[in-house]
Amino acid sequence: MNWITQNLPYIFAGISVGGQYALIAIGYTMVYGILRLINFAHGDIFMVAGVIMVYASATMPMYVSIPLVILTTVVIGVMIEKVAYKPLRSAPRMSIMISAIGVSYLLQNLALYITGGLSQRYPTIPAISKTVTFLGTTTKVVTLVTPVLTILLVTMLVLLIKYTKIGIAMRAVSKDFETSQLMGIRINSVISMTFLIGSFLAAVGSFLYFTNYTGVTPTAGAMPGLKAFVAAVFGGIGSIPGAVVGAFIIGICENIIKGVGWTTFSDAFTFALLIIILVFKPTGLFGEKSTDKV
Amino acid sequence: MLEKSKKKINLTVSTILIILLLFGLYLMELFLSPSNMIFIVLQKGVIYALVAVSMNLLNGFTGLFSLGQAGFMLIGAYTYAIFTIPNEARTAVYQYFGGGLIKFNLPVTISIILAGVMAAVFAFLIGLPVLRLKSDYLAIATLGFAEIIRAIFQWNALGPITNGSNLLRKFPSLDSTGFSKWIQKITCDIFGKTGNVTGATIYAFIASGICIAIIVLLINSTYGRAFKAIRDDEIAAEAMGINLAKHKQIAFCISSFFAGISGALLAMYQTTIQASAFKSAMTYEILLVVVIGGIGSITGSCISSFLFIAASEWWLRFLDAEKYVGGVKVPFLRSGFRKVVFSIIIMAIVLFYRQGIMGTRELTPAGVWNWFKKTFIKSAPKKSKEA
Amino acid sequence: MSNILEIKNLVVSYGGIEAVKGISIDVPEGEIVTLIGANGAGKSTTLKTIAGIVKPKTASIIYKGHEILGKSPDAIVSSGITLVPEGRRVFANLTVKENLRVGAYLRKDSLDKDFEFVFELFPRLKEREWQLAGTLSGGEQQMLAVGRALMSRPNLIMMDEPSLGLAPLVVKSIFDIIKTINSQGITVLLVEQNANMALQVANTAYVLETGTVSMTGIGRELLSDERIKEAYLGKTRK
Amino acid sequence: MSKNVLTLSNVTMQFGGVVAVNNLSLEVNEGEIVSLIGPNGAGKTTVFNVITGVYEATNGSIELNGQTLLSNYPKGKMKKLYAGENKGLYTKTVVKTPDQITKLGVARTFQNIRLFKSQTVFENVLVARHLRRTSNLFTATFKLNYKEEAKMRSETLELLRIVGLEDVKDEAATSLPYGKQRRLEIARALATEPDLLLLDEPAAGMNPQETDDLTAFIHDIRDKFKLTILLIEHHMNLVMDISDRIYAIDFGKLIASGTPDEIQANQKVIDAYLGVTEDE
Repeated sequence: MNWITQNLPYIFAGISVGGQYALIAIGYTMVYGILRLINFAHGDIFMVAGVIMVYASATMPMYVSIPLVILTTVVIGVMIEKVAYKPLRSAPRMSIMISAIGVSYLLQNLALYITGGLSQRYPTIPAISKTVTFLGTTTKVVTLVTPVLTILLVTMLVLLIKYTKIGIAMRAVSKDFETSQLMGIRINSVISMTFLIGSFLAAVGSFLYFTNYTGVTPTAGAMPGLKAFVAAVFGGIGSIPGAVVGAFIIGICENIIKGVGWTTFSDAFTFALLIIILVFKPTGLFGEKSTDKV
Repeated sequence: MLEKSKKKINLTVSTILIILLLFGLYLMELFLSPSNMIFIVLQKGVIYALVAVSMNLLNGFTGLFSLGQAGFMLIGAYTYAIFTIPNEARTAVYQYFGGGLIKFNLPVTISIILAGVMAAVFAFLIGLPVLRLKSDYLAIATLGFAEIIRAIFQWNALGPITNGSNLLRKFPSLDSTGFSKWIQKITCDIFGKTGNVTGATIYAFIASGICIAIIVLLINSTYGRAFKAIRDDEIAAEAMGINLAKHKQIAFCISSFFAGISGALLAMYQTTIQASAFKSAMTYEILLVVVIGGIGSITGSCISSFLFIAASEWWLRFLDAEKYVGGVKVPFLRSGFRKVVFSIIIMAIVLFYRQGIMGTRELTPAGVWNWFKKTFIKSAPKKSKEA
Repeated sequence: MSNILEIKNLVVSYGGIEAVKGISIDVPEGEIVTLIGANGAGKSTTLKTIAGIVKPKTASIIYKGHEILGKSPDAIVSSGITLVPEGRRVFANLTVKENLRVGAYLRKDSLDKDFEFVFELFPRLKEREWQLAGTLSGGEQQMLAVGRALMSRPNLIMMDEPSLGLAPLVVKSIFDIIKTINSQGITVLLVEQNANMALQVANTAYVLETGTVSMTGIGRELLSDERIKEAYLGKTRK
Repeated sequence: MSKNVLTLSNVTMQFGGVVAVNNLSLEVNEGEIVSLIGPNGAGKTTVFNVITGVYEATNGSIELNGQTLLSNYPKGKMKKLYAGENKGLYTKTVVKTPDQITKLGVARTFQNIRLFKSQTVFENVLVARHLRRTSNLFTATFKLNYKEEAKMRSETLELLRIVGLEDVKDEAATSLPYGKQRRLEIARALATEPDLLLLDEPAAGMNPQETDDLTAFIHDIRDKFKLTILLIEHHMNLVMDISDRIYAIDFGKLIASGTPDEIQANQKVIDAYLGVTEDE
């Protein structure tokens, strides 16, 4: 019990970070589910959302900048797919993965150019930056808001995928491109939709994540992006609940490790966990098995 | 017979070219200031060429999509540095760790080889679990391992060996090897003074060159053919009696061995190293070099390494400087613009020039000669038609 | 009777190899037309080209008097052509009902009547409405694939090897269904390896051999043709 | 009676709940050409994949020249799921990997040609000599095995000459016409020095003329290389012409076996092949 009270701040932080990872991880898992592509640029889209927020909030009120950030991030996400991935649809998978790495490089360098490489102070979003005391622990509102918001958004997403026409189409496309086309589904619009949702969630995640940090740097998206991807693989890539569960597990473990004082290894731990999972369960916790046809 | 004569031409011409190249490098060192940009491009370029070729061996020739190169370079760089820091300098370098644990040092050449061996040993251990994974999963697992290695080397508990998150320095650099001293001495004997000659560039070229040559020999051997078979079709390769696990492991270890050596050379070039610099971004950069050169082309990787370094360190520099033409500021030009332009170029190559510079072809003297002949002969009848 | 579909001089090549080398086929409205032939004869490719997911080298595909070559697959589906792909290809991760819904993806009107129609045709699917399609047996999956195609209210339904890997009894019921569908006024273009069954139900048959039409005729007449027997059992040679 | 080369005993291959091969036993004797026929989806290719070790059979045993390639019984998840026969018959587990099986003398071709795309005709065959090498990584890299290397090359050239592909040896494998690609795949398989050659639909996509050529070719290599051949084929002309014996399977089960004449007269085979008749 004592251990728990002592570590409560870390557990809270873990749940909160886990939620933020989850929002990014969904973008990875959905894109992977449909295109079998590790969208290496997704973490950078998340960073771009942060940078846009810095500039938007400097000139505009919060109630304008937040929707604007979401809108721009979504447009950028969908545009990237159209420009960098769509032309490669019939190319080997390695080509499109390399294209994703190229986009990531470009976004980082663009951010570097625009920000001048200095860490940009992230604005205080009043509603979630306040500190509160909860269960005897002082923490920011965002820590409590994140898991709730994450669960809410994920539930909405799951409902969308389960019950709407576009949701069914997404599941169909992720299973079989050709047959989906035979049903009259326009593959490209379904893929755009996937990027739209992924970017939207990444934008939301960026508000929550960067509020905990003082600033945004051009490489700020790389680590959370990689972690979120690991979470997606951990949960079984392609599975949305898997990504969410994976993200929470990683977020919590990572913060407990920090609490224990092994901060150097908090990142390494994530990868160690990933490798262990991959070795023993190559398709993750909730992933489906795939078989090669001879 | 034709085959043999072609080989002979290639071999002779290549030997002549190599001698000319080394002589040319020597002349450059003799006449140009060591701080000339060209030396940075040449030294860093040839080191990148080695690591790019080692990555190409794995990704291009064996079809294993691995993203662990930066990690293996880190191991190589650290191994080299740890064993070559002069004993008298250790107290200063390891100031927070009581002068470090290791109290001896090894000759430069042996340390470089040891750097490769250490990287290969790590690769072997990593390969046991992860090489069974398929494409993307392998990529992400190797990327993960590189991150883990980075964390381990920064771990304070290992400080007496790795110096924790602090810099390693004072180890012999490219211009302080025995070879460089020898070149300097010869120069001194001939011209009465050392002048500009450091021998650094020549050393980097010889060391990387030997390694690349070994990789080329390997690729052209029966093992190289087996690697290519695995890349083209794993199931068919296995049906031809090729043991997948063993051959993948061989390719992985050898690739890492040379990545380790290139790490050591990079350490020598930079004169100081720090684990935090060996990020996944570095691996991506090398991957882009490989792609631009052509996945599956050794000469492509080499050419693109020099182009990549030259473009990023030199040619596009002007984009970073603010400029005024007739009192009007040229738009966009300021710090960071170079990298933006550079990444747009890279994206353009990835999207519109998917084969890269060389595709899977190789640049050989005989090939160049044939191309020359072909364009000449082809153009001849054309001319007569026009006339 | 007019032709609902006319294919002229269809040539398709995959990576330099010509899989279909100039096939011409007429499909009269309201009939069952079958294409039979061995593996690799170009049957599936022909159907995929009509459906718009394979781009031919040259061809003319006239559907109801209009050229449909070059149209997108969704445009072709909405014009009334549907394809039941080889190997069933039901969406294993979707329920039976969802599979049917996807079949009617382009339609905006009410689907109630169509569900009723399909479930009447395949009572087994009604029982398994909420089951994941991946858990169905092979025969049930084939029924679902046919039902799914019917949900788009096609004028022309194309079927690629509907009997593949199914037990004889199930094959028989599938062919009964084909006849029923046809009796509803839907034209059927059938690709089969099970020559006997296909020739029995077909009005017109085309025999394909390595990318060309080697024989044309009335289904039942071809059934007694020696050359057909030879091709399928190697009877006459010895 | 000549000696047994390949023996399958009670082999069952089950994927999840689907039994693809059901309690199949068959024998191939030295020098024979044996065909495996059956409708699409009957499990013929799965039989090949089980023999070559691509799949690990759920139950049963396979022997090559008296040596066990596989012996297995249902375990793990399959313990419960197993729907085949002879559950308790096997107690030992021997599983050889595809490369080991090739080394022991089984070579194969594939239904959808699987050539090494980026390599020339010559290189495709040359790489198949890799498994008989005596050089190691070091000697091979530094060309200390030049004698062996030269021998490998001359043997490859000889093989290409025998199969009639010498004139296209420097062309890209995938640029060859279909029929030659098939032939190349067979040549590549021969380069592994097999005792037993498995051909998976070698005549698929061939016209009658090409099929006749192939028939002669298979006979030819059987004699020249002292091979035993097991093949899957739909072209009945070829099958009836070439086979010493035929096994017919449907739904993974053996429905008939015998000489070509016996098979042609077998009602079960006719039903399975031409399809069920209306008045059944």
